[in-house]
Amino acid sequence: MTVKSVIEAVREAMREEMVADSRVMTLGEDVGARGGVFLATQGFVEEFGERRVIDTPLAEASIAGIALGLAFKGLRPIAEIQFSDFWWYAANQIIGEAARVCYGSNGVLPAPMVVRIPYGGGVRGGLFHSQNIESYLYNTPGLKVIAPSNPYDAKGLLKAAIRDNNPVVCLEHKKTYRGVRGEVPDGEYTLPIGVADVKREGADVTVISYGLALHYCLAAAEMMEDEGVSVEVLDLRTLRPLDKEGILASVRKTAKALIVHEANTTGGVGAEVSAIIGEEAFEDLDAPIMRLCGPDVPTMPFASTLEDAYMLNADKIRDALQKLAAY
Amino acid sequence: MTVKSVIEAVREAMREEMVADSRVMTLGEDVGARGGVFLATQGFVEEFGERRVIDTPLAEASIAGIALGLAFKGLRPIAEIQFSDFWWYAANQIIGEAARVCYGSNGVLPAPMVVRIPYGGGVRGGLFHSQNIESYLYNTPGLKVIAPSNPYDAKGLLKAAIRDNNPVVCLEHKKTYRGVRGEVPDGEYTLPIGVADVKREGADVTVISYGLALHYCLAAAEMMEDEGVSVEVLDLRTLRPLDKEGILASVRKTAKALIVHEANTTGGVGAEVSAIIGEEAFEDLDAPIMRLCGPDVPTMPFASTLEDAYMLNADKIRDALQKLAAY
Amino acid sequence: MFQTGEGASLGTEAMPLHRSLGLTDEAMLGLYAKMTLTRALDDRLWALNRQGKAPLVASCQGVEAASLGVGLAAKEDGDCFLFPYYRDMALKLVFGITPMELVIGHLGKEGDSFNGGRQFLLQGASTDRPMIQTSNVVGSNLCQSVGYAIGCKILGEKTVTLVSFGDGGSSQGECHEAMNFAGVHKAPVVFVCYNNRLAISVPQEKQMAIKDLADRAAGYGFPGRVVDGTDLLEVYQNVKAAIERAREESGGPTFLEMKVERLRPHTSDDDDTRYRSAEDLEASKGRDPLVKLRSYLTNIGVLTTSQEERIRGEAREEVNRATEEAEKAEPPDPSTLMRHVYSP
Amino acid sequence: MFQTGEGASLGTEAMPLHRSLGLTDEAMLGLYAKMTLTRALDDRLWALNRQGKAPLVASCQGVEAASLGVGLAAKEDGDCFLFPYYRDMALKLVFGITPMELVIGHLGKEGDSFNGGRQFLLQGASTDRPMIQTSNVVGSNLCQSVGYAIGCKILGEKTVTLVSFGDGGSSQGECHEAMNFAGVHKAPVVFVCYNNRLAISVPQEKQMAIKDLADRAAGYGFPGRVVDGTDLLEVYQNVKAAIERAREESGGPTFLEMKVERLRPHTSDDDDTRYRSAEDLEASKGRDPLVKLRSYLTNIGVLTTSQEERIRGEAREEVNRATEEAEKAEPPDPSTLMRHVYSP
Ligand SMILES: Cc1ncc(C[n+]2csc(CCOP(=O)(O)OP(=O)(O)O)c2C)c(N)n1
Ligand SMILES: Cc1ncc(C[n+]2csc(CCOP(=O)(O)OP(=O)(O)O)c2C)c(N)n1
Ligand SMILES: [Mg+2]
Ligand SMILES: [Mg+2]
Repeated sequence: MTVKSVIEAVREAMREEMVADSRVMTLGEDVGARGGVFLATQGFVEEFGERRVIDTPLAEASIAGIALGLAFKGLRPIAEIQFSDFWWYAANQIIGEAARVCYGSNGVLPAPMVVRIPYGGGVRGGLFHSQNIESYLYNTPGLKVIAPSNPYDAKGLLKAAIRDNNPVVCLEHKKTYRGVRGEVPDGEYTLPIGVADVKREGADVTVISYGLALHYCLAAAEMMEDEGVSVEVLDLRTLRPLDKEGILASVRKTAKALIVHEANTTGGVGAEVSAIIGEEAFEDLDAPIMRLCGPDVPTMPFASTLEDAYMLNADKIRDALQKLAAY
Repeated sequence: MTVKSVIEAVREAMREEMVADSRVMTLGEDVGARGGVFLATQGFVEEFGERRVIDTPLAEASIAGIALGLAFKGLRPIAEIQFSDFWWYAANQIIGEAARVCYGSNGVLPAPMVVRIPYGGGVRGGLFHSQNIESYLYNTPGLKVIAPSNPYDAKGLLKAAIRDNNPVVCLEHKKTYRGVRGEVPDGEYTLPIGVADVKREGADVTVISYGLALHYCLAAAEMMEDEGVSVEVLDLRTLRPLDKEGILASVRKTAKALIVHEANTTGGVGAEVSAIIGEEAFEDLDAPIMRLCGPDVPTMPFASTLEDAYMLNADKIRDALQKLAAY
Repeated sequence: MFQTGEGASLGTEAMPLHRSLGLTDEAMLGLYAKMTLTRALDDRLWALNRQGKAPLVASCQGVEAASLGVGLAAKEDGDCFLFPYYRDMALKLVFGITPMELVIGHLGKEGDSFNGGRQFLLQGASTDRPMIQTSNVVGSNLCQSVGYAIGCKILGEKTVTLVSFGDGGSSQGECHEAMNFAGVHKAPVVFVCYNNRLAISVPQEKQMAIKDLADRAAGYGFPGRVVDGTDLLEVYQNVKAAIERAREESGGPTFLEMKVERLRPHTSDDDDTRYRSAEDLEASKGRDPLVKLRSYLTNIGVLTTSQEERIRGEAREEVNRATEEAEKAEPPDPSTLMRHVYSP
Repeated sequence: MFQTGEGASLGTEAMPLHRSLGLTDEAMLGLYAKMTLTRALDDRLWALNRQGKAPLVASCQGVEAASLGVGLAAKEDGDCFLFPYYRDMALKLVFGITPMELVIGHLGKEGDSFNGGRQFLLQGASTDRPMIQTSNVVGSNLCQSVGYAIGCKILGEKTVTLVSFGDGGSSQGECHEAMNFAGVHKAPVVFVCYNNRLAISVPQEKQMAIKDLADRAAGYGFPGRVVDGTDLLEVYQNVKAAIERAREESGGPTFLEMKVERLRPHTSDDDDTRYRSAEDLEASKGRDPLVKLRSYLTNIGVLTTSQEERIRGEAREEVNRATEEAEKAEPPDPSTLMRHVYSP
């Protein structure tokens, strides 16, 4: 075990897969000599050469479309969209095309490609360097979506994604890149896509989250412990397919659920999690299914005060947990 | 009152607004001499000229982007995306830009534009002429989304959308264009965006739907009547903003809710409606919140058998209502 | 209207052009038979639509010579991969797709080899054909084809990728991105643009402010050529050259603008009288590629009237057989709806 | 590296170029002062970033002459509307945006006139400036600007729209769509592309296979010109001509490729030593537009050493005042978070 940051884990996952499998390659803006704007591919072009590490023109549609073509040819491309805020240009190739290819060819044509997308706020990025785009992805049949919260999950899930025969979007919260560190095994491992993880066991309330917000949930759970309330913290880790069983098992145990995410409330992953619970665990519930999610504004603003007003923190979550515990 | 089809109502709404306000105009592929592939703009170029009825190149990003620029200049463009399946190219300008412009300029710059998008299945269109794209739109702060089910609503809502100072997506179910007819007042009227409509009163179960599926719900409600179950049918009509009060009022009355839509289940409008109910009407519920929505495959296939297997119909809805009523 | 220039390949020279291109008289008869079959099949599909059996048909009439020429050059080359578009029926027939597969594809029946009845005709992929056509989204095959071509290069393979699309498709942002990417990487790809001067109803002058799309290639650092797409041999020659260039170390992409015609409405759903003048349609018919090939072969004595009749008769029979068989096929089992959303 | 050609405007002729362009010596001194102020402000903003006060700064050093020249021509014209990009500080100063507004924009404070602290610098719109810059999405202003220009034409107004973007932005699909649409409609628009040969770290040869982006204009049916973007007067002349052409009945768009330099890392977040050689940076510095303008004015005796010092001192003072004031401003009230999601 070695303590690493999320960005290190991401880099290591890609590097190991590129060493192990010559079909794995990466492309995106500035992934070459610059090593990516977050340094996710630092040293790659030197190690793997320009054929496998392609600095692309500034054109996201082509980054995704070229990746899909490469996948058709049998390569295993990892495309990087530099910031989530710019993914819209690639939406047609990712959702319109890649996610439909296997189904549309009656199973003949797989699309093994990974699209890595740094996302999320709290970094003073304003409306166009902070977006949460989960709600435009997790609703897509044919696509898989992972959203790890820590280095261990990031490495294991990203490696699994690279080996997956389907298009997988890997959502990496920018604020976790350097802000979250944790132990990563020294040896080879992968983690299964589609399995949530109980990050903290508890008996009274379940809080369901992912990404950066998960850490605020853990901190809030700690606070609640002091107040005598035992909170279970479930990390979804994968946003599609959602781990229905994992969600239901935890909620059936605690009978109370709070869903927490940074993305806007309406139509977010929390809506689906709530609907699953409301449909399948209705009889087990002791309280309304609550959400504490991003306010419905177009992303967090640049000014510190406004950004703080938007962003989650442990206090806000504790307040919501208190209400739910007291219900 | 005159009986009209949905496509006639759509055409009339646009025409009246173009006659009344010289700033209103339309652009899109084939909207000129062809009158649009569904004939929504039939006769327009002859009546209003080529400056206000622009046949565009085949390029959806520019259709939306040009429309936004026109709106900045003070015009009131109605852009047509020929089929929902091709809207992805326009996603950046609609969601990334137009929906963020008012907020991002601190209220200074409105973006009064309408994007009309024919959508939906049951027309033997296969994977690329059938898509339901609601779940990629209704989750967007700054955007309004209407999805009328009949000619009266279509005309009233579209006219309101054209007069609205925000970007509004008008989702028109292709199968309703000629398949659904109804009375439309002869005089001038608009309908408020954001208000659901009880299309049938009932006491035992609420079924919530919109678009084409609404008609299957009405037929199923009729069948249930024969079985002695009184079903209330709520037509959302607007998908953003959702009429929370309207939804809750109906569910509080019947204590049972079924949400029905053609779009994929996961992350659909039904997820949010369920979450709203699970959060705010929990104590009023006598049964789980049920959804009967599209299976999670990438759109309905072309073959008649597969399309039928995907599509909703009155029988499928009656079965779900029976289960819920018996709960 | 495109005019065949002075370098036109059709005529009755002492050494007919096809022989100087290495094509035997027999091969030419085979090609004429293929084009005749294409036309017969296209007519039949339209009829099946009118009978309510085929929900949608996009006719290829007017583009057969271009599509056949692309197919021929690619097939002969032996190491080409294709990203065709919806009017490429002739090309598909060259690559061994059977009339019966084509009819089945239009009916959405079990046994469809590209998509199992999930999509329109031959969209999807099959295990044994060097061909991918993912969707109906005009323009989206372009970047994919360039990615495929770059993939071949990365793997050190010599495969050349060909992608086809219409004048309408050239307006898409992705067309620009694909051509630019291909230029930077000298991707072994041939861009084949079938310019019939119409995107459904939108005429060329409302699509672009230029006469020749081929001029755009200069902006991407590779050659663009205008080709008379109704002339099989001119197409064949140009595609062959472009494939060779693609494969050369210092080569790379070529953009071929095929000036073609649209002899039918856009699709079976369209009514072209709303926007197209009778004269314009007549002028197009004057450039019918099938007529052109027939005149060429008749004029030089390679095709006789009796051969012509035999070929036409065989085509009719083949189309009949294909239709009968296809109509017998069952629609797919509805229980398969949920299959293959994900690849294992 | 772009070389100033033979038609270069700088020199010490008997009749200095600026006068033949109708610019007085005084006007030139004013422009020099504006450019000096721009540079001083840019340096200060970078310092504010290093002090942890400005989260992100995108330096405009190297693009000042181009941006100032565009601004000057547009401002003088009196009926232009602008869709600028993030390195257009000089242009913004010409249009009356104050240094204090610029600093406030970087700090995200109350009183930001374009976005109320919701976005990066001067993105958004203000009620009284003919200028819209919606977002950070490279390329997305292009179609918007063309739409705006077409809107002016529809309304019968004579306004000319100018849009600026980088070489990187030219790769976006929307750039193609915007230029194509503008060509078809002869939109009264001027495309100003600042080519500094870098999109963050990606050098021109990995972005495109051509030398001059201006060559692309031919594919859209309007003229494209290469301009030395470090030469204020050459820029001014060309933009003026393009504005005039835009307004003519039979005119329409012009594409101006400004060959500029990037004298700093991409933004304050960037470390350009990872990808840029010291020699390349040095070469760029050899084309510093501020130095160029200073030499021109000194050589022809319009700018004296003492004037130069005065101008520099005034710039420093203005920047100090702006910074002090801006730092005093409060951040926006958090209770305003939910405002203006929709327009009434
Ligand atoms: C992205 C997209 N937009 C719109 C359509 C609808 N559509 C289908 S074919 C077509 C015209 C295509 O014109 P062109 O590319 O010139 O090909 P042609 O049909 O003339 O051969 C249109 C607009 C589509 N399929 N995809
Ligand atoms: C659509 C999009 N993709 C990526 C980015 C990230 N990004 C910001 S500036 C930039 C480079 C822009 O290069 P260029 O257009 O040449 O302008 P320059 O910065 O060189 O002036 C990139 C990649 C972005 N802002 N928008
Ligand atoms: Mg065409
Ligand atoms: Mg640049």
